[in-house]
Amino acid sequence: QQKSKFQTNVHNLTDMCWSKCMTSKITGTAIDKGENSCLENCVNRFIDSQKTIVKQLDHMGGRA
Amino acid sequence: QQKSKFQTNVHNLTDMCWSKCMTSKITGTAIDKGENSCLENCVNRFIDSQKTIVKQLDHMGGRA
Amino acid sequence: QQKSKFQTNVHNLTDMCWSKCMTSKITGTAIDKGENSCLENCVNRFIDSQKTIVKQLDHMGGRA
Amino acid sequence: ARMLIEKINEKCFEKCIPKPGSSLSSGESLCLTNCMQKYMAAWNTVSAAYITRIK
Amino acid sequence: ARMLIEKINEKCFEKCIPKPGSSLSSGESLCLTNCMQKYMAAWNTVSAAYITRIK
Amino acid sequence: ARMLIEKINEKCFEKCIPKPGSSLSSGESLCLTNCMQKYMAAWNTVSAAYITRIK
Repeated sequence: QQKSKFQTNVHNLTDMCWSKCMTSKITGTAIDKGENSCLENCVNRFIDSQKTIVKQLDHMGGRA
Repeated sequence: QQKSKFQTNVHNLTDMCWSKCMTSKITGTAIDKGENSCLENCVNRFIDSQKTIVKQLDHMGGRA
Repeated sequence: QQKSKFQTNVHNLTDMCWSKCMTSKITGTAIDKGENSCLENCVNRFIDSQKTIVKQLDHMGGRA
Repeated sequence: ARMLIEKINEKCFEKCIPKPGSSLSSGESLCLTNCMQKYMAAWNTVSAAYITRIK
Repeated sequence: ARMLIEKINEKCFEKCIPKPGSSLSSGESLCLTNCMQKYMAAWNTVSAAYITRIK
Repeated sequence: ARMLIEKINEKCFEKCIPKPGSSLSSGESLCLTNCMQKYMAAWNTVSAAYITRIK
């Protein structure tokens, strides 16, 4: 079940970061250096963003 | 369970009406008067729209 | 249960092909000839596309 | 028909009511009725094409 | 509040971080904080309007 | 791999077949094959970055 949660997260992250980073026309099978670092940054900033939100919510006393 | 259905509806309405009404750049924490009335109208027109559709479907003899 | 899987597929295909094919303003109740053939082609090309992907994945030895 | 109603409302609200006002205008109501008919026609076309393809 | 966190992150990441860089800039962090407050205010408005309508 | 197939088809159909015609053109087929490889490469990059981050 933990494996399935992990896989779902990876599927959703790939879906979202694909839309954000892979905006050019498909011309070959490889992802270039810029796309690759965009994907890595996308994953990391998304997690940063989530942590920022959770921290702020806690700070507000879990009013939500 | 009814509470959870209510919350899911509010989450989905907020998601949809946010996309429709909050199109400007984020510059502060408050929602302005125009955004606020757009959100309220969005909820009410969405429910109106749903009622219109349901009424028409009934009118057609529930053929769907 | 098989009926429900079929219906879900039709709902998802209609959703996706509606977005692809029905891009003009709503002016009447009928779908015109161009829209109709776009919808039919959309369903068939989507299934072709899925078959292409599955075949390629098999070809790669089911590495995914 | 719950899922059909949800999908129609999602698509037709988006198309017919880009800026929700203080009430449904008659133009918006007409658009919703037309859009609903159109969506159901599209559903029928898609359904028939899908059945033909998978049988 | 899991669903609220997911929705806020989805909407605010999209709005505040169009091009993810090697760290969150201070502008992006500020945008996230503002966006979060704004999303919760929108949630409250929507919730109140929905309750008024359905009761 | 059902979810992977669904996601690839969703993304690559959108990208490679903007206007579906009466058959898949060779250009569309090539685009699908390339897009699939690219999507799987993106999946691997995302997966690796996520593992690194959460461990």
